[in-house]
Amino acid sequence: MINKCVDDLAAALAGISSGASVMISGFGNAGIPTNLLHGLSALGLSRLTLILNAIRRVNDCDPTFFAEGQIEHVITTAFRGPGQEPAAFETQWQDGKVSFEIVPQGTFAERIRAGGAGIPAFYTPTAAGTPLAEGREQRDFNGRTCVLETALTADVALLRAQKADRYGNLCFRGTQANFGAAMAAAAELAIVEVEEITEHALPPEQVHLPGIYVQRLFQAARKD
Amino acid sequence: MINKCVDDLAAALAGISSGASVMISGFGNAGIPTNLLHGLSALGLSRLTLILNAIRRVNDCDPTFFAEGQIEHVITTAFRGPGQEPAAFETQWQDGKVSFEIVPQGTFAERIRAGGAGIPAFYTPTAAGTPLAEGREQRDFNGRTCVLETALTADVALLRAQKADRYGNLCFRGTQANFGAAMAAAAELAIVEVEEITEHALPPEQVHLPGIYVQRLFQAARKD
Amino acid sequence: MSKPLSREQMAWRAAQDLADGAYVNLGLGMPVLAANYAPADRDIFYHAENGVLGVGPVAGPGQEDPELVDAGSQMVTLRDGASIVDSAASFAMIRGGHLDLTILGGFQVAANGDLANWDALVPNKGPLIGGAMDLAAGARAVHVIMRHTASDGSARLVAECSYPLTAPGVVKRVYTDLAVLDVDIDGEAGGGFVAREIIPGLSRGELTAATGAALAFAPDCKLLEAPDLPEA
Amino acid sequence: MSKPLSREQMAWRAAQDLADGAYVNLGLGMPVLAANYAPADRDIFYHAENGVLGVGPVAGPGQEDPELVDAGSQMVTLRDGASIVDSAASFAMIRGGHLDLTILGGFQVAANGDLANWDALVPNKGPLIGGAMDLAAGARAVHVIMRHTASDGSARLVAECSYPLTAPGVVKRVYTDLAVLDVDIDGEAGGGFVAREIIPGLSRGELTAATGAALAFAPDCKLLEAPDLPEA
Repeated sequence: MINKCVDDLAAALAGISSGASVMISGFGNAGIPTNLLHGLSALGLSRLTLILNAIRRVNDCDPTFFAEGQIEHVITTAFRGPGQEPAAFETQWQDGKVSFEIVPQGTFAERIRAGGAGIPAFYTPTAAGTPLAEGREQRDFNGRTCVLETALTADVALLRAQKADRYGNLCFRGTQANFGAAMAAAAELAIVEVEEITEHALPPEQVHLPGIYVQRLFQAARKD
Repeated sequence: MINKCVDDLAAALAGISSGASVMISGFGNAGIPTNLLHGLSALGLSRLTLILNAIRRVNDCDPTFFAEGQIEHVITTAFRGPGQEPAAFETQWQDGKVSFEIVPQGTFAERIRAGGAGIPAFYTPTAAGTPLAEGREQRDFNGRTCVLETALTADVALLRAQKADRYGNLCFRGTQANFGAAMAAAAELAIVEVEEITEHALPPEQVHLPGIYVQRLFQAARKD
Repeated sequence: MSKPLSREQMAWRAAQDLADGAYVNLGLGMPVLAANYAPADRDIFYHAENGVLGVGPVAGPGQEDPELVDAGSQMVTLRDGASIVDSAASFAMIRGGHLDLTILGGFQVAANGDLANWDALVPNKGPLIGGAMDLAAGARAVHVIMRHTASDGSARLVAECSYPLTAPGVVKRVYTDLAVLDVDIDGEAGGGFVAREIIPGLSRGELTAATGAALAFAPDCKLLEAPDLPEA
Repeated sequence: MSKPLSREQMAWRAAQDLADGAYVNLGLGMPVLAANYAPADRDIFYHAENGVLGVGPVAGPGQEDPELVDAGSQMVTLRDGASIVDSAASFAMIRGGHLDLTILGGFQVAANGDLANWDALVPNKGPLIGGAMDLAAGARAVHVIMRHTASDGSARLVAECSYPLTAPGVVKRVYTDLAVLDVDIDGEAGGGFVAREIIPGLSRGELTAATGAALAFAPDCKLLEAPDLPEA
């Protein structure tokens, strides 16, 4: 019998090792898997690559991630902390301890979608004619210059949903899906914290993400 | 006040002209907009390009389309009629009156999705190493040969849904979405026949296709 | 003596151009204020790039849901007919040219329509790009709201952007605290900016002096008169 | 005297290899029959490329919904835990390598794993490709069910396909009416096909003669014994 539920945080995160690439969902505070994030930070791993929309959200949620220098590389649309003073990760970047790749948000989302959809590369008009396209492969389609972008995949994806059934089918609430839906498909191991695991299967036409994309489910109340 | 409903079939199809490219949804009998198809055929246009999964479904639904030679070109995953004898469109092809492009179904779906998503071209492993890739641009990614495919767009998309609200938001029933969801986004003018136009707006989290992709709604019972 | 428009007045002016039935994305800062001032007879769908089509007013007490936010991470409500998609689908909507308009903030706009609004080259801080490049490249029309000059008095409407570009040749209209200006991309007015409206009391010479690129005045250039508005 | 397997028996044998918890796409014809013979202790999700994940039994009287069909356009039901997506998302699932297995029909399979199953070069008929190329290129494993030889007696397990390819080098296992054979892609058995099971009464020499490419026999090559099954 298929049952993707695990009993506790330790089981949810079992097997993630140093050097792993980890996609983390969340836009604003919606869809951020804070329970999983705290758990991952507590594992004390090193040389992680984080792939997420805005690095400051992880920093806000669990600053020990950066205080302890667990992160080696970040792929993100926003490598900036709040306020005028540099955040810990900005200092580490300037000290050469953390590197990053900055990606326009739509290209970021599409690269992850491509990773899950078996599309190794695609062309997009976004960023053509800007410094982000310098030194990159460009090509004109229908008279418009486009940039070649490659798929993003990862070892692990961490996301949050409102409801799941034991098959791993997910329903998101509000804007909780954001990057998580695509990340689950792009990662080898998708781990989901959910508010509620339903007794019965979710109605087929109301499933937002099919269970095929989910490997582990962990029930946990939202934590801000 | 936004209201995408039109009163009758004539209004739904108004403005489509000879030479237009028309995407038509449907897989098996699910999601085929038969009312719109009969209406389009009755317009008596010429030089149409049809973009659809299987040409025989149109032929089954309204053979006058091909009897009258309205079609010039077909982009499809299946240019084959039932049985051993050639169908009308197969004869027209052999007589040089109709041309076609044959596309693997997943590439067909992805090219339409790309058309609606502003991705002019992408690489896919599908068809690499087969006769369909001969003479095509190919390239290796991660040690795997891939084929360059370009987006498909069209002047018009015809599709069928179960429910719509006046904003054009759609809910599909069963496997009705199939190619229609992507086709609506890839066409300049998406025309939808729906079983029911609801008095109230559809619940936001249950909308399968946002109304931004729909230009005209036409209420019509399913016709087989 | 002229009085530059307030943030709210600039947003109000931009809002007057929102078309009935339009799908519109409003950037952070002044652009998002425009939703407060859209004329009552316009039925508009506001898009937020994190996946909302049909953003409603900011959530009031008792309405807040931390799992429902707009692109500025504010807790919001939904309008009638709203729908929600994931980020990949939301940017497909943007990139695919389905939005009629985006209104963005800007650091600089050049006379050829180039936009620079993502990297102000702040020392010791990392870059923040978000969805600006996708919106600028993808929306059918790009309008910009920004002050006419920088705090040091230097021009922000320029012959060529000195800040890194967000997208080349995309801006159609700029709303500043001094004027409404179109970008003459087609060269009908000889290239450069074309002032459509100018605030009362400001001379054409003063506007020209505050503009760092060729500036023409539309034959029907009007006074830009905005109502008094409380701070939003 | 040997008795070749029936269609149902070939499908039955293929079904015995379906893993518990697997996501599986079954092609038209014999492959789709395999769902009838999966062992009862296996919890399997059948995928249909028109968008169903969790196809259930064919719809009985009163259950038919013309808007709910499988990839063979048959009206079907859904299993517990099923979900439905559109075609673009469904093929993203296939192409992205999320299906554990696809079982397809075949015209020819070559000793290097090449598959030809879409174009039998029928005169006066147009081509029909459907989702075969995407499935063959995208699924993590490709198994094929087909008769061992063509109706004219010619080999269908060949050194090189003469029919147009569906995908190169993808087939892992072939179920025929005479044998179960693996493709020795890694060359562990010297390349070619490796017979894992052979029907009772058929000699190794007879199987070799019916096979148009190098054929080895696994050290533990077993008898392929299928139950009697009514026609499906």
